[in-house]
Amino acid sequence: GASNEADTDSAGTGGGELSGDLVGAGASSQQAAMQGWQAGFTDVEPGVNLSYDPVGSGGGREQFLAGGTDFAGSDAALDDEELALAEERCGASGVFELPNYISPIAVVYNLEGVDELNLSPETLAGIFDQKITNWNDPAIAADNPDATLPDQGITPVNRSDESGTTENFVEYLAAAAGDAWPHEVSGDWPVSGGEAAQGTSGVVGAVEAGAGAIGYADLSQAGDLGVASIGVGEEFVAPSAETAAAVVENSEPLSGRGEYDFAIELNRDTTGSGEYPIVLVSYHVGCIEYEDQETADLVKAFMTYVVSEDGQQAAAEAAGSAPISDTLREQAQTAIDAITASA
Amino acid sequence: MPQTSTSTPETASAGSGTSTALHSVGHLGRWAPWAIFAGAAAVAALLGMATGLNAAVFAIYTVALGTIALYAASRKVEGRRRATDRLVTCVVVSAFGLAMVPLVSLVIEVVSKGIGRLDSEFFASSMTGIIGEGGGVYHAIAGTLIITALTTLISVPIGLLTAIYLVEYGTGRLKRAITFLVDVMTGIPSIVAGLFAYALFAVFFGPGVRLGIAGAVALSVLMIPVVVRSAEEVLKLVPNELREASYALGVPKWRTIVKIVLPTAVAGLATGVTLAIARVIGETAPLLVTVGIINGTNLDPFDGRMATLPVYAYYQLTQPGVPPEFAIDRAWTAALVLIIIVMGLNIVARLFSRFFAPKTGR
Amino acid sequence: MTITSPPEQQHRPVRRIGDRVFSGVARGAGIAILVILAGVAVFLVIEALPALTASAGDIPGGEGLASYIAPLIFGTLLSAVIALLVATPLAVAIALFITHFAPRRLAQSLGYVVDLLAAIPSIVYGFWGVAWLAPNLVPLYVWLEENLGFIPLFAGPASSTGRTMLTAGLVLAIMILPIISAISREVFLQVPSLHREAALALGATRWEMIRLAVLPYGRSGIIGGAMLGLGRALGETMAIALVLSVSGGITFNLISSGNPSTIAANVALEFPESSGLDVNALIASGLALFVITFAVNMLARSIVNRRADFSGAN
Amino acid sequence: MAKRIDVSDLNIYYGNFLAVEGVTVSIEPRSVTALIGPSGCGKSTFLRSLNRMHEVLPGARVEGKVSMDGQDLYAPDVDPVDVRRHIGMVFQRPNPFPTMSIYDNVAAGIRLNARKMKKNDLDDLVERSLLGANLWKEVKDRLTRPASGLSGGQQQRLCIARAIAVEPDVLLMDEPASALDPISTLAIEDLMTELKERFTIVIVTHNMQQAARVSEQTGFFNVAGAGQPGRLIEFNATEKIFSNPDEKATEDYISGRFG
Amino acid sequence: MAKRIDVSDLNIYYGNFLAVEGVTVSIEPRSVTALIGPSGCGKSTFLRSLNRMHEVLPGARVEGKVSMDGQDLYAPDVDPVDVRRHIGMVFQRPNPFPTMSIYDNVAAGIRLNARKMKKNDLDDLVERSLLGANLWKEVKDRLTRPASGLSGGQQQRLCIARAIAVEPDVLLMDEPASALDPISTLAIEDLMTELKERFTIVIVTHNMQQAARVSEQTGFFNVAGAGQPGRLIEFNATEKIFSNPDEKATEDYISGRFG
Ligand SMILES: Nc1ncnc2c1ncn2[C@@H]1O[C@H](COP(=O)(O)OP(=O)(O)OP(=O)(O)O)[C@@H](O)[C@H]1O
Ligand SMILES: Nc1ncnc2c1ncn2[C@@H]1O[C@H](COP(=O)(O)OP(=O)(O)OP(=O)(O)O)[C@@H](O)[C@H]1O
Ligand SMILES: [Mg+2]
Ligand SMILES: [Mg+2]
Ligand SMILES: O=P([O-])([O-])[O-]
Repeated sequence: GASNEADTDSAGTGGGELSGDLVGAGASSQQAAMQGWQAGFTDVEPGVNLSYDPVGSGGGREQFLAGGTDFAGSDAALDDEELALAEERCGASGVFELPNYISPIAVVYNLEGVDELNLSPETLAGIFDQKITNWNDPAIAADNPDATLPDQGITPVNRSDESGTTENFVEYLAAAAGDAWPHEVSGDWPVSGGEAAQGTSGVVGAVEAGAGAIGYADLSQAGDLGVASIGVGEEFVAPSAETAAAVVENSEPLSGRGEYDFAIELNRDTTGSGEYPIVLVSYHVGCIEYEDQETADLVKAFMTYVVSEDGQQAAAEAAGSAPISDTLREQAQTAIDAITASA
Repeated sequence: MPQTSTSTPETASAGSGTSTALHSVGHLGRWAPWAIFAGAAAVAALLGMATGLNAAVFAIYTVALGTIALYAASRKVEGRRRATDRLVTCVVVSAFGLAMVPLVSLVIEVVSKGIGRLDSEFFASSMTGIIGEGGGVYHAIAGTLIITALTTLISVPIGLLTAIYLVEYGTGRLKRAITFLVDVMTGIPSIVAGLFAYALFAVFFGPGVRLGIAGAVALSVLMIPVVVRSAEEVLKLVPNELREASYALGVPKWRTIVKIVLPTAVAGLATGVTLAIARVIGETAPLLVTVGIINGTNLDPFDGRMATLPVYAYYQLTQPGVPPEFAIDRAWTAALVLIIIVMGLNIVARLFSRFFAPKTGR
Repeated sequence: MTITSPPEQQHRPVRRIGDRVFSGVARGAGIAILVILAGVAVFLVIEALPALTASAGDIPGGEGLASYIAPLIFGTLLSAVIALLVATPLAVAIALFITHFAPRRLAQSLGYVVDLLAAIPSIVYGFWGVAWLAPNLVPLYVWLEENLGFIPLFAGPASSTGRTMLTAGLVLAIMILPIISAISREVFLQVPSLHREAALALGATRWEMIRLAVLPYGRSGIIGGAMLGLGRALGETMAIALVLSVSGGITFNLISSGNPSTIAANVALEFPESSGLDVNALIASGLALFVITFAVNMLARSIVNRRADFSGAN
Repeated sequence: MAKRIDVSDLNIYYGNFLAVEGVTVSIEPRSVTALIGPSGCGKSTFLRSLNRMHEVLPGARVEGKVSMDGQDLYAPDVDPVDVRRHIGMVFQRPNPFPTMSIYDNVAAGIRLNARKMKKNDLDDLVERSLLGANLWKEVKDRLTRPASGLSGGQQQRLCIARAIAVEPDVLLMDEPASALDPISTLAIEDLMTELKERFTIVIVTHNMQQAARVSEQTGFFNVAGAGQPGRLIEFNATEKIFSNPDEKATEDYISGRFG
Repeated sequence: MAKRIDVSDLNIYYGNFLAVEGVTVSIEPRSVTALIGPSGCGKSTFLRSLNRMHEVLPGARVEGKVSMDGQDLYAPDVDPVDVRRHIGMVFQRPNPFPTMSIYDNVAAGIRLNARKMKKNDLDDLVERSLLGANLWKEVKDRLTRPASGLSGGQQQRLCIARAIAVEPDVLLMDEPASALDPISTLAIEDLMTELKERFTIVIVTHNMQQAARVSEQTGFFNVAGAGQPGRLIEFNATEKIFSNPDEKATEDYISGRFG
């Protein structure tokens, strides 16, 4: 049984001096990517035993701040209250927050005979707010002059669990659709009466099962479903690694934060060409200063690997995420280099 | 009395005291129900063709038509009471058939979806370093076995001793209180048990703690009442004669319990414990919040997260990587492994009963 | 004469040291159960307290704890009641079939199969509910909406995925079916042959014998089994979380996609991403569930006891 | 409407075990026939085969012929349910339906047979049956109370009332007084003497004095040893059996050398 | 080591129900004393109070005095477990321990009390006890087989062997032969006659011939009716009881007017 772990022992390529346990927990969105990082990192540092528990972003931040884990994965940056707690956890030098996982959220649909679908932000909002209830609605037709839209009810599918995907999607709608989306932003889906399913796989499953259904899910999980292009400025942009990375690249950093805190304010209402604004950015959160050298070294090594081209490629393969740009990588490396141990 | 009387049981009603025929007016042959149902099936097929045939509709028509026809025929030939009897028989059998549909489909679904990955790699490897294809449940099986063993270790002594108390010693209000609270405990939702264990351990180890032993405590909250209940039933079945035989030899009560009552009941106790294990081994929610999940193998329940089969299956299904098929296959296979383990436990319990049950027969 | 007489205590009856230790340990185990249960209750109350005292706006939903938990309680009860209504008659039928209708050889293996089904992990039921049951029920829901839509229960619009309250109730029903039927089967088997033969000797048919002797005798057992099943249905977490489309408030509409969640499923769905007061609110809902199960047990007990005079026990 | 019962060459099995072998006997109407013999000799088994209660047990079956007034009870087109309607039975241990009231217990058999009976007629019939079982006086004020509240002897008489309420032709009783105290026993014995005016009665008893007191005919069963089939050793007028039996084994048993 | 038992003014209760009232009697060592009487008169209850088995039932208790060779068995400092070591008991239905072999059943009294004994000595003791119970020949080749494989009569003798293996002073038997066939019954009766050389024996029987055959003394219990306490009506030499009893009730019972 343990053989599979044993045979990676000898397969180490570089580094390879480190050993010990590195524990992370948090966003489930990163789970698949983490699987890839884990696999790749074991090649680099076979002695390190890395574990990641996809408890959810909130739980991940809480556990990290309570000292239960060495780093957190989170779909949202720490809020002010949490930043205060972070000082207790990490000391005055504070935390790093690195947007290491970028993933486009696709609007997926199941509609026979319609292979391509364009949706403007307002139409999208109308559909998910259950104001637009039939596929032959004029608003949809206006976005898709060439398509023949059937007379069929729309079943919007949302997440039933509180999730980062929902939060990002709703944030986008609130920012881009203006008055068409009157709801508050949170990880809980705000509109009742639609179809709800647990987890990305649940949403994909429900959309697959229901004729006329539409939902939002990580692009990598879209499978055979139709994927809508979203109106940005004058054009319609399809989700892809490039278009997602582009919008992150062009977003502003959150102001008033620590030196190594690279949380960003996503430019949801972008009109830039070739930018796909419905993206989920998931951070890695850790301390700049750890209590013991071993943990500091482990975190440093792991984060170095994650932001490396290899690491980003591994995530792209495992999770279909968009590799971060060189600019983001250089910026992240400064934070990683700053990680130390207090003792 | 004439050999062929014409009175039905109804007319030979009590109190009249005149007619005493043994023959009913008539008697449907053994073949009659089969013939009637075959006819019903034929009619159902015709009806189905008209309205669009599918298996479910066909079955419903057949059963409904057949039952009605059989009732009518029996009512005419055999009288009201016999007809009612036949009607109830039809209803009971079709209710049984109806209930079997989902249960059978469940088994078929899990087996057909899970059998594909039921290979040696699946049993021999963990998820360390696995992206996409491959991987296995070695770590999760180990975790499930360890945590379940710990749970058993906690629950069986407490549960068994409580049952002994209730059956052999208990009197008055304490006994009634315990009986009632054990009932209540069987109703504790598993997620509540999980939250309780988590909070308990968080007090000592701080928030965010994940330990195998915490999972075992959570599962114990669920398992103890099941053990108490089944052990209580089994101990009650041990005949008092045996206890008295032992007392009459001048054996103290506690030795009687240990040496006579428990060995006599051992088979039933084993079955009860096995069913109790089966009840908790598939729990997901409490383990999610107390034990978490990891990709590698951790055999130490007192240090950090462990993988367990249900949680593993849950995450593989709800958070598949790219492409999702591989993880979803792993999820179904893990579910199948879980069922196989439960079945294995049942067989072990049965063998146990076979070997340890009081010997009877010559 | 060699009867030993330890000269100490004159008034307490003589009891051996071994007996005292053993009965003490056994009683201790019983008391441990009381302590565990008290522990669970205390934990729930302490953790729920912040939510109970918080201002309405801080509770998820922003309208206070009561309106947060009410739909959850409703959903919990509704799904459990559906499960119970569907499962109990079927379970009794299965138990009767196994004990009184099936050929003896078959009966034993059927009993074994049903026992096994009681042990299938709930997550598997969840997988199956999503993958098989829900899609296969869609045509039925469409039919119900078209033909029985005037009944509020089937008002629709029919869900296009089949992941409705009725589906959830049916999954629960199937989960608790083995439990109820296993217990009913046991009590049916225990009906003294004395009573069964009394009925037969009066010239009762099989069904009349069952009605006269088996069902009345087994009544409290059936109720007990049903309550056990109800307890499990009330607390079921994963199967509901996977199967039910939860996006709505209190409604009796069973076949649409907008359904209230259940307490247990809601905890599982919300707990991972929750922090602070949200967690307290979740635990407060857990407390409500605990109270409900407690009440259900009391109710069951009183039903069983009410006609104790007429029960088969004496 | 008492009937005669003729048994010829009856073998009774439990699965493969032959419990009773080769019984041939004629039971007279309007009389009490007693069956005696040591434990395990097959008295109960034989009695239960007379109203086809035997076959209720799994694997139990008979070979041979039992007829009532000439009609074969085991003929293929005879329904055992009807047989039991006509040949009632009272068991060793009183077995009233515990979930029913006293009234309902007596009415149970009638309700099965005649669904629609006027309340008045039913009341009458219940009263008549309880009178017949010598129980009316004791229970007339608590007909709606559970039957389980009665004493053992009262319960046994209730069972007799229940059995005679459906007006059977024959009444079988398996050690009806063995679980009862002396007073109840006397009450039951007196009752039998009354009932034989209307029914053919067959009782099993282990109490020879009882057999001597109440019966006209007595059959003695015996068994050679464990695993052997029981046989009807002697069937004769009760007086003869107890004064001057034909068989040595009967005499041994009666005189108390064993049993 | 046979001992005499003196009972004076014994009342026996089940909770508040007085089941047996005011029994005073002396039981002689090295003899068989038989207790007879109709069902429910309290024979078993009385017997069980002699070795404090009565108090095993919840709520059961006694008033009055029972002494063995002068020592009060119900004195507060007497351990009932010891009493039962000295006064053995055999029950109506044979109850060997089903999980044990024949050998282990006989050795149970020693083993369960955790008395250390050499293998050889134990073997001897088992053989002696089985010889004493007249069972040795039948089982000596299958001592390690489960006891449940024996016939009813053999099982009952095994229970006797188990009881005498612990060398009690007194042996109580509650209808030891009532569940057995005639041949086994004879075996047990013969055994009693042998055993009385060494033990004080008290048996309950519903079979008067049996009482007459095996006992020296006979006690007749009777009960006035349900709910009334049972009483010892007469205690006398067996011959006298069966030929010319002092009491009218005894005579009625013996002559079979009831029971
Ligand atoms: N259900 C059964 N299955 C198998 N064998 C049985 C069954 N009932 C009785 N027997 C056997 O059939 C034989 C006759 O038993 P039966 O009960 O008829 O005796 P009996 O004369 O009524 O004895 P008793 O006086 O103890 O009631 C016995 O050997 C008994 O072991
Ligand atoms: N466990 C008990 N609880 C309450 N009352 C009991 C109990 N056992 C016996 N009795 C009552 O005590 C009285 C005497 O019963 P006991 O069993 O001693 O009679 P018996 O003479 O042995 O009768 P039998 O010949 O039927 O064995 C009866 O009225 C009986 O109902
Ligand atoms: Mg009998
Ligand atoms: Mg007795
Ligand atoms: O990553 P999620 O929180 O949307 O599951």
